[in-house]
Amino acid sequence: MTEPSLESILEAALMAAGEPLSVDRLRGLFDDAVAPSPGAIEKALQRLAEQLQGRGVELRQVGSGYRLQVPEDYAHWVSRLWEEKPTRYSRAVLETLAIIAYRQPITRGEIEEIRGVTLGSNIMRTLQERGWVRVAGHRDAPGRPAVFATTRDFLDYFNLSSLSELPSLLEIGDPGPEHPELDLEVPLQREPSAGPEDDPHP
Amino acid sequence: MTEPSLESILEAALMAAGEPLSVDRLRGLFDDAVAPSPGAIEKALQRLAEQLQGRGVELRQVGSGYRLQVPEDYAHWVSRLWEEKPTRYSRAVLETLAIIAYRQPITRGEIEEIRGVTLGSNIMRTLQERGWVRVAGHRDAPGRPAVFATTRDFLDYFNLSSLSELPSLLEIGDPGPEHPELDLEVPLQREPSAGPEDDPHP
Amino acid sequence: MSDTADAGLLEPEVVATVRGQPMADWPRDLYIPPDALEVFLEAFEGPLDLLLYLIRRQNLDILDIPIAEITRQYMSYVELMKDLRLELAAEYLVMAAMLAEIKSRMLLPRPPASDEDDDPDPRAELVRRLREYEQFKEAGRSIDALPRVNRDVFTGQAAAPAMQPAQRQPDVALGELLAAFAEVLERAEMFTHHRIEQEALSVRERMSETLARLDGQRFVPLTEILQPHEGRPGVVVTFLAILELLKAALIELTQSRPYAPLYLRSAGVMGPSEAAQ
Repeated sequence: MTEPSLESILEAALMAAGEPLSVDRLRGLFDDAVAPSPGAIEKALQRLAEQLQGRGVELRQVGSGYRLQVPEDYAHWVSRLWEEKPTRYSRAVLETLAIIAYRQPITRGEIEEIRGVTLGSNIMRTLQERGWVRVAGHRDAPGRPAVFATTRDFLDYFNLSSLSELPSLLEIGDPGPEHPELDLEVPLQREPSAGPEDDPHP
Repeated sequence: MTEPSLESILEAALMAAGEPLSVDRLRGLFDDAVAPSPGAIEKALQRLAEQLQGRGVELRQVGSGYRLQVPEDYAHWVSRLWEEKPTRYSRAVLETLAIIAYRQPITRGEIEEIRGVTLGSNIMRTLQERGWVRVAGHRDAPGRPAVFATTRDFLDYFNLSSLSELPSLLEIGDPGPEHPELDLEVPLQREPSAGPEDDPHP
Repeated sequence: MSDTADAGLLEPEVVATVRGQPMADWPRDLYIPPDALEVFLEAFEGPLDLLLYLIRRQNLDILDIPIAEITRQYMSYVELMKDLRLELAAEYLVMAAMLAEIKSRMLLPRPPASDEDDDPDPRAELVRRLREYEQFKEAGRSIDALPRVNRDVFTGQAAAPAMQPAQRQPDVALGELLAAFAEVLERAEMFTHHRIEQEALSVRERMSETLARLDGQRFVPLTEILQPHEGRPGVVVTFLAILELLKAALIELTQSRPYAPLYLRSAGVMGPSEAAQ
C-alpha cells in the first residue's frame, strides 16, 4: 500500500491509545531518523482536526496532550450506551396512575380509598418525576389536600389527544353491568386474553 | 446546531464505546419512536465505512457487532505506543484452539484423539481465561463430558465476523515448510486428497 | 530455535549412551547437538507431530508410508526421549507399538482368499490420523497469523463526552394502564362500597384544565373560563366541570354584589378572607 499520511498515522495512534498523547509521544511512533519535527506533528494534527469537522469525533488539546473525543453534541445519543435498563413500574404505580387518569382531579386520600391501601410517598414522586402527574390544585377542606391530575405529557406519551380518548373498560373485556357509568362509547378492541365470554355476567 | 447525520451519531457511539456494538444496541441509542430501522442502521454503517477509507480508522464487523479499529497497515507505528510485546501462544494452545474452532462442539477426549497427546489442563484454562472457549454443554454419553465451543470474544479478538471467515483447512497435499527452524525445506508432491475431515464447517 | 538449525553443522562425537551402548552418531536425520535435544523435543507436539516430521524429512508421501523405515527411525527417537524426558515417552511408546503392529501385519503374507474390503491396508487409519492432525497443525498456524487485537489491529476509542447518566424510564402500554384500572375497580367493588360516580372523562379533563387555569391566587372571571367559541357542548362541559370542582371544594366562586360578575379562584391556596382583596 502507499504510505499513509502523517495525519492518518496520528489519528490511528490517538484512536488506539484512547488517552491523550503528547507531541513527544507521537514523535516516538517513528524511528529517530524519520521522525517528523514537533512543528510537523502540530501541523498534521491541525489538518486532522479539520478533517474531523462535522464527524462523530473531534481532536481536542487537553493538559497532557491531544486526544480524540466525542463532541458533546452527541452526548444525547452516546449516553444511552451506559443507561441502565429501565425497570418496570410496580403495580401500585400503574394503578395509581390509572386512578388519577380516570378520576382526576383527585386527592391522595381518595386514591387510597379506591385502592384500599395507603399510598407510598415514592409512588406519587415517581409519577410526578416522570412528568405524567401534577398537583392541579388544593381542595378547600381540612388540611387543604392537593389534588392530582394528569399532564399533557401523559397524553403525549400515550398518544392521546384528550382524556376522552382513554379506552373504556369494555376494551379489556369487562362488560361491566356493575359499572354502567364507565360504559363509554368507544370502538372495541379487546385484548385476546379477556373477551366478554370469559367473564359471564354474575 | 443542525442534527448530526446518522452515520456521525453511529461513529460517535462506536468511538465512545471502544467495543463492538450490535445493530440492536445501536438502535437503542434512539428513542423508540424515532429509532431507525435495522436496515437504515446498516446502510449508515456502510456510508461510514466509505467515509473512513484511507483514514487511520476503519469500520469492521466482528463477532459481536461493529467496531472501529485501527487497520493493520498502521500496526508498525501504533504498536510503538506500548512497550510490551503481545503474548505469544504455544503451538499446543493454537492447535487446540484450531481444533475447537473447526470441530466445535467437541469434547476434550476428541481433541486429544486428534492431537495424539493428552491435553494439559493449563491449555484449556488458558483458552477459557482468555474468554475464547467456553463449555457449550455436555454430551449425553457416559460421564457426560463437557463439549467446548468458541465464543464471540474469540471472533472479536481475531478480527472475524463469523466462523465462516476462518481460513479454510488446508488440503493435505499442500506443501508447507515443516519445522523451518530445523532446516527442512523439501518440495513435496502429493496426490490431491479430499476427505470428509477437510470440511472446515462441520 | 534457529540456533538448532545452525547447530546441525557441528561434528558429532560420542553423544549419548543408549541401552549401555555408546552412540557415536545421531540417527542420520537428527542434526542436533545433545544440549539442544530437549529444545528439539519440545518442538514436537506429540507422536503424530514427530511422525509427520519424519515423513517430511524423508520426502515421503504421507499416503504411502514405508512403515519399516519409519518404525526404525521412530524407535530410535523414542529411545532418546526415554532417556531425557520420561514423562513424555508414554504417548510416543504407544505410537511405536502401533507402528510395530502395522509393520508386523504387513510382513505377514496375506491370505489369498481375503478380500480388499475385509483386510484394509493397516496403514489407512494411521494415514487418516496423520492427515487430520496435519490439517489442524496448519490451522493453528493460520489462526496465529490472523490479525489480532492489540497486535495487528487496535480497537478505536475516543473519550466519551460529558454526560449526565440518565435514568431510562420504563415503558408503559395503554393496555397496562387499563388493566390496572380494571383491577382496582374490581377490588373496590369487592372490598368497599366506594361508589364510582358517573362522569364523562371529558368533564374530568375539563376539571383538571380549569384548575390549571386557576392556578395561583388570581380571581378569574367566569366569562373567561366559559369560552363561547367552543360551542354549546364545550361550554356545557366546562360548566359541569366548574360545578364538580365547586362540589369537590377545589375552587371558590365569589360575587361582590348581586348581579356583579362571577369570579372563580382555586381553593385552598390561601385563606378566603385574605384572598378577597
